[in-house]
Amino acid sequence: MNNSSSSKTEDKIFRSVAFAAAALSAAAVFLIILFLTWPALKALLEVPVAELWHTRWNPAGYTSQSWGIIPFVAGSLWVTLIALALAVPVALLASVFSTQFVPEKLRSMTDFIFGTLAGIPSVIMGFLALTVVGPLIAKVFGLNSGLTVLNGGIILSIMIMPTMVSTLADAFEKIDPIYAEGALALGATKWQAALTVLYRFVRPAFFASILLSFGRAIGETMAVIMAIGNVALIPRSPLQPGETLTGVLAIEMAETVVGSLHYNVLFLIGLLLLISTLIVNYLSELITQRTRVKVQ
Amino acid sequence: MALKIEATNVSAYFGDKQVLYDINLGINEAAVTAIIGPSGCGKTTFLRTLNRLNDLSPNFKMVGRITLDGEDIYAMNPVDLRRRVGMVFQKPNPFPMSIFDNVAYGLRLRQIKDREFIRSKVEHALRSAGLWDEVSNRLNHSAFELSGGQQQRLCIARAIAVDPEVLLMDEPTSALDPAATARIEELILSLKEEYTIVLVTHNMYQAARVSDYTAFFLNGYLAEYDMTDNIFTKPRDERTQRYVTGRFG
Amino acid sequence: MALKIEATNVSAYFGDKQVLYDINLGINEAAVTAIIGPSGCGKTTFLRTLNRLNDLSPNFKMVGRITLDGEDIYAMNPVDLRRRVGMVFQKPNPFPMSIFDNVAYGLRLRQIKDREFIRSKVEHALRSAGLWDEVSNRLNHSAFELSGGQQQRLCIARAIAVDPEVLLMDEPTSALDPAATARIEELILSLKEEYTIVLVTHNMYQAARVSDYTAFFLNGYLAEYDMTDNIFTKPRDERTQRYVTGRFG
Amino acid sequence: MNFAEKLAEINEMLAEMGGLVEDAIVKSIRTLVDKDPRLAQEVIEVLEPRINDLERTIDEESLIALARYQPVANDLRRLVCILKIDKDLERMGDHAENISRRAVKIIQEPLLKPLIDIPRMADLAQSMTKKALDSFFQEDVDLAKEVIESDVVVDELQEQIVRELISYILGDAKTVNKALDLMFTGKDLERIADLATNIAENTFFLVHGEDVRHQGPHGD
Amino acid sequence: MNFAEKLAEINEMLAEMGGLVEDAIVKSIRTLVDKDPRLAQEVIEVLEPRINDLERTIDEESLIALARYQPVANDLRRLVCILKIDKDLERMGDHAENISRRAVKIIQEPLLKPLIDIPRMADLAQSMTKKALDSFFQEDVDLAKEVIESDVVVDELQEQIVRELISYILGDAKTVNKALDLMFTGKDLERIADLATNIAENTFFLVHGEDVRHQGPHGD
Amino acid sequence: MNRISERLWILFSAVAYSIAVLFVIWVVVYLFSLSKNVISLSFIFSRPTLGMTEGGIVTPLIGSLYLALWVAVISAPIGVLAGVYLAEFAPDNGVTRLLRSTIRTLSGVPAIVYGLFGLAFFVRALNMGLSLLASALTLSIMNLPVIITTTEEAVRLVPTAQKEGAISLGASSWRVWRDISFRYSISGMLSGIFLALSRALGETAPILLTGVVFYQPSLTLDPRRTFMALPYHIFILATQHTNRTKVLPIAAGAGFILLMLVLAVRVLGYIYKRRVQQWL
Ligand SMILES: Nc1ncnc2c1ncn2[C@@H]1O[C@H](COP(=O)(O)OP(=O)(O)OP(=O)(O)O)[C@@H](O)[C@H]1O
Ligand SMILES: Nc1ncnc2c1ncn2[C@@H]1O[C@H](COP(=O)(O)OP(=O)(O)OP(=O)(O)O)[C@@H](O)[C@H]1O
Ligand SMILES: [Mg+2]
Ligand SMILES: [Mg+2]
Ligand SMILES: O=P([O-])([O-])[O-]
Repeated sequence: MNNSSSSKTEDKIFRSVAFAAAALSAAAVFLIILFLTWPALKALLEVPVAELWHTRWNPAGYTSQSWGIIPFVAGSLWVTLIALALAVPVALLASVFSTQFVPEKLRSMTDFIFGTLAGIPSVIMGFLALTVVGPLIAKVFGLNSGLTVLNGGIILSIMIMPTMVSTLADAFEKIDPIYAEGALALGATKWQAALTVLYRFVRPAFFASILLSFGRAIGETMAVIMAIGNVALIPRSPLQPGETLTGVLAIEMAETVVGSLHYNVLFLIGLLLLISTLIVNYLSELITQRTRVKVQ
Repeated sequence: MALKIEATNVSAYFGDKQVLYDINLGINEAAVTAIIGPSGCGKTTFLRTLNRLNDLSPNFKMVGRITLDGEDIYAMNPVDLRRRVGMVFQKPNPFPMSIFDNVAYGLRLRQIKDREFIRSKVEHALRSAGLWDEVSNRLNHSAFELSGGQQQRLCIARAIAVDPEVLLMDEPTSALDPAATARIEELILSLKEEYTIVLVTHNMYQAARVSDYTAFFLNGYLAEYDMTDNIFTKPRDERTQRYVTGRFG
Repeated sequence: MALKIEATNVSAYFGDKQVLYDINLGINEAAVTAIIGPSGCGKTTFLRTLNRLNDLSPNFKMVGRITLDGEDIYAMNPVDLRRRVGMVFQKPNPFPMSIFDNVAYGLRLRQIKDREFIRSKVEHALRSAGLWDEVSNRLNHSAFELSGGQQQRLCIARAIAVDPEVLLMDEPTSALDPAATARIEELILSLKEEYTIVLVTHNMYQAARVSDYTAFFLNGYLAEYDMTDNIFTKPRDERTQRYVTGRFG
Repeated sequence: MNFAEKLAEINEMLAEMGGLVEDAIVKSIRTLVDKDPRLAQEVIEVLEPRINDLERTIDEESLIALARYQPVANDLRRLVCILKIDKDLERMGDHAENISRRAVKIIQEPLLKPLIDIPRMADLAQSMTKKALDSFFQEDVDLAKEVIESDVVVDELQEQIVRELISYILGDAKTVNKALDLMFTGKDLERIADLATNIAENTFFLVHGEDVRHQGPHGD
Repeated sequence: MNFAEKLAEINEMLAEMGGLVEDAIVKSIRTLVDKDPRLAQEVIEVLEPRINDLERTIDEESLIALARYQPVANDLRRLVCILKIDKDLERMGDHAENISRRAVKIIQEPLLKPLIDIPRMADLAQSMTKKALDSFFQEDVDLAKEVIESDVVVDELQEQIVRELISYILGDAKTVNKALDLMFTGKDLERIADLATNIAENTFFLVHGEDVRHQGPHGD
Repeated sequence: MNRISERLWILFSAVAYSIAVLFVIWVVVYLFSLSKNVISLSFIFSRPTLGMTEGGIVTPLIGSLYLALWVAVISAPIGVLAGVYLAEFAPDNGVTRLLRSTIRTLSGVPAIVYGLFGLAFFVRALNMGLSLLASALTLSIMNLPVIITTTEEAVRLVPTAQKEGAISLGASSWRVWRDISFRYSISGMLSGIFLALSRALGETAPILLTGVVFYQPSLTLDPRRTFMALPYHIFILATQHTNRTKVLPIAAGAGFILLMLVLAVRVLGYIYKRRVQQWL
């Protein structure tokens, strides 16, 4: 039975098809970078950086357009930092609880619930921000409108938390029980074991997931648009409205003339977002690799 | 020779399933007692009742009485019990910290702050575990940089740093290669002067090599308990005979 | 007794690192040849040169000559070579298929379609591996439902289903408990009538129990090769003596 | 080959060795009784060398069995016993050879006296040998006891022979050579019975793990 | 305790046993020479029982060593040799006891003849015993050869003694009892030397893994 | 640490945990209670009418499902094959490593940025105009990194022992892939694909700039046409409509249906994964 030649052709076809797919993907990567950078570069040629780093955004001004993106940067940072501040501690505690104290049988169900939470489409979260959280904030703080950066931060925190919980819970789960038992056998309590030993295994995943969440929060568009009022001003407190980098893209892109300066500046903002998320992702990857606990 | 631990009529259950039946066994002080028997016979379960580690399983139940120096271990705080009864596991489980911090861990758990004291304890424990010479110049390196055998010796050092009286070892060499195994066995022999050691092992020959007493468990029962010399040259129980001569099934 | 495999001046490299030095070793037909030696001495590497599995590592290089029934294995198609030289691995590696499909896999790879033929081959292989009685009523169950020892016997059945002439085994029992190990050893003894077996083992006593010839490797060199009886009662080489008596450091 | 098979092989050799020893005892004494030097010759040239060979082979195979199968408990005790027993059997073969050599000399001249006690001793020694080995193979402690008890009878017969022969010498000093030959023959038989007793003692050790040697009154 | 320590312990016991055997040989013969029955008594009541005990202990400890440490290669050969050697030593003790018992009887009356060959044999037997054990402990094959070669000398001395004593009996049949006693003493010494030779043969086996027994001309 | 603080911490974490769990349940219940008066079969199967203050959601629903179908067809094969290439065949060199890490980081790029790219490349440069195809391609590109990465990781986790087992029986690399690697990695690949599907159903930002419209009277299967999609429909109803009280229940109803759809995809993925894993 000589089948080695037929298996060789099978092999060749398989390899080439896979290669083609990989090449196509590589091409996509290249195109993304190219098509975002090109208009952005054009914008940079026309608008000096100093003008971008400015607090006034007025693309429609007939006499003097101004392209200050600080309000959006500020809006994005506000919502993102509020979201992280709320989500990070809750996620850590919830993941400890779900892996260390919830009976094993319930755990896959809660995994599913957290997964579901992560999968709720952002418009629905925006809808909730608009109809529930916003009015609640207005009521509590006595505001006319609850559409504030706080609203955006809260809704974002709910959106990023489940992924953090799953990531951390996975990391906790992956730890061989012998480590917890090792600590217990030395006289530690369960909570001490989780905090002093298990946490050390999870720490890289923890920091990486904070960074990833930062990236996700800063990139989130629809929910935030629906939550924070979209006013191109620098919010001075969590109870003021604002607008984010993503928000301005979603809202203004459709109204611009293709190839106009406005269009190009929006691409520049897009590129900025791209670069900042790339940096954040790269850093998180770096953390994971540098600090991965090597267990033999 | 004094009895350090005494198990009287100990039965154990996981849920409805009984895994230990009426065990009566005295562990002699300053000696190595090996527990052997086929897979699933309850060796590990028995060992883990001695420091109440089984209590972590929600469906575990024990009846009978276990005493440490005559005191019922269920009358003690488990944290105190576990300080007195250290444990070494099947796979080396160094914590993700420096070598030093691993050994100091148990001391710090007890709120000991005196740095000099901790230092001297750590050194002493590492020396006793025969690891000092290999690690003294890199105490602040990660414990995971050590080889498997070194890690296991580190775990032993960690256990003895808090001055336990008893050391429980659950197949401490089953994840190691023969050379590392030989070192651990030498270590066990040298530790038995100071500690009462209970050693669960799959490897009958290991029990033969290092233990003074051997308990043979079978289906949750204690089938035979005797001096190791007798177990391996003239066991009284027919089943022990069959087991040690490898004719078990 | 005829030589089935002959390695002549075999040296092997991974990249710049030489791991085998000028090995000359003849493997006798219808016998078990054990390869023993300390960790990292090149046992696995040598074994995997025999079915050219090392060739999968891009930086592997071999010089010297290995013949199977006098024919240079590098003059053969590796697929044909591997049909004649089966392999069993350290950890049981059943495929994610049914028990039946696992054993039939090698046959189907050879485009054999005749169902009846496949069936009879599978049955015969399972019988030879001493597994038939345990699995005949659940051949279409997942192979992962079997215990570790059964899985390893399944892997042996899978290897012998394609009628190899040689069986290479790389520490086939190192992941198994003593009872399962004993069964595999019995199996090896019963298989040697039909197959030439090369067995790498960490467990010196296993080599003693099951092999007819023993090769002792050290730092990539073949330190001694002799009948197993001699290796374990009167080794000629001082280093073998030290190794088998456990005085190796 | 597994341990059980190896042990069976060794046991078989041991049984063969025992058979040869019995044969050697019988034939060495029949040389005297039947006055047939060919029997002695067979003992000297065939049986005894064969017994020696078997001792070496059994030792070697036992060593291999110990090295390869690492036996413990009764498997180990059995092998250790075998190592002791084959040495005893080999000694018995030597004694039978001695008897044979002497017998060839003795039968060249008329006998000093009719042989009565010596054949009886030989019968006893032979059956003790057989029983001793059987008791070992069958782990039959009662049979072993029988052997050990028989030893007294042999010892008495031996003393009787010595006394009788001394009286012959006192009667006629010329008979000293012949008498000594018979006396040494008796002594050889007595040693054979002793060695059979040794073998039987192994049965106790094998079965109960206890050493019963040197517990009775000392005897040579 | 690890294997090396266990082996050292056993070796020490074996050395002690060898020392006791030498002592027993010396004292059993000195009973004759010095006419001091207390020496014989010491052999019978102290040395021989102690030797017996040591044999049992060594056997037991060797068994334990085999069971616990599963030795192979030369470690195993050594233990197997020890199991053989202690049996030989114990037999030597028995022979020394025999000599002592007989000596007590002999010295109650005047000696048949001045003792010359027997003390010489005893010296030889004793030094062979010492050398045999030393050769074993030191794995010294040359020393072992010396022992084996000495055996011929002892055998010759023994034959000489027998011839001489027969001539005494022929001269005066009354001397038969005394002559026989001395003859058996010689025979015992000859056996002791034989057993020392056996021990020496173990050295070859230990060092080279080869069995040199029964390779020379057969001897008792 | 004393017992009281230990208990306290456990309590905190229990609260944190329960908040998350309860929130999910609340979302479902809330959406349903808001919309329970409008949801019916005819709501699902009729078109929006009267300036979307009446009628159902069939047009955006079908639009979303159709979009998801296109996305699956485009991104799954390319993503899986590229992942396999990276895991099994790619030479270990700088180019591969760069490609791999770029793909990895692209999976974190905000959806709206992909929208920009889709607008610039598919809509403008390739002249597709605003269309379902442009949206589908945009979403596919967005999903590729996810599918590639999950596939690559899943294939990497295939035990070498099993692969070598097949090789040692004489299997070619195609057979090793088909018989071994595929079976082991299918569940990982599927989780990537299902994630892609749920994103195609739920994302708004990328389609916002590439083809979705807030109203389209007729249903069409022509991918060159613009389309309605559920998330955008909800967005428009919730934020842009003048008659908020009237459309809010409709928006909630659409939200509920969307949530159920996304959930269904997850459950499907979950069930399938368990079935596959049972074999392993
Ligand atoms: N947490 C648990 N829940 C339920 N059953 C358990 C648990 N732990 C052990 N068992 C059961 O108790 C019995 C004894 O287990 P144990 O681990 O003590 O055996 P062992 O002798 O240590 O076996 P091994 O040699 O395989 O380690 C087994 O039947 C096992 O399945
Ligand atoms: N793929 C590889 N690339 C580089 N070096 C390798 C590779 N495989 C093995 N080696 C090296 O080759 C040497 C011999 O390894 P090999 O696995 O043959 O040893 P071994 O005797 O089988 O050891 P063990 O008993 O631990 O299995 C080791 O130093 C090892 O690090
Ligand atoms: Mg290997
Ligand atoms: Mg005695
Ligand atoms: O050889 P013996 O022991 O019988 O003198």
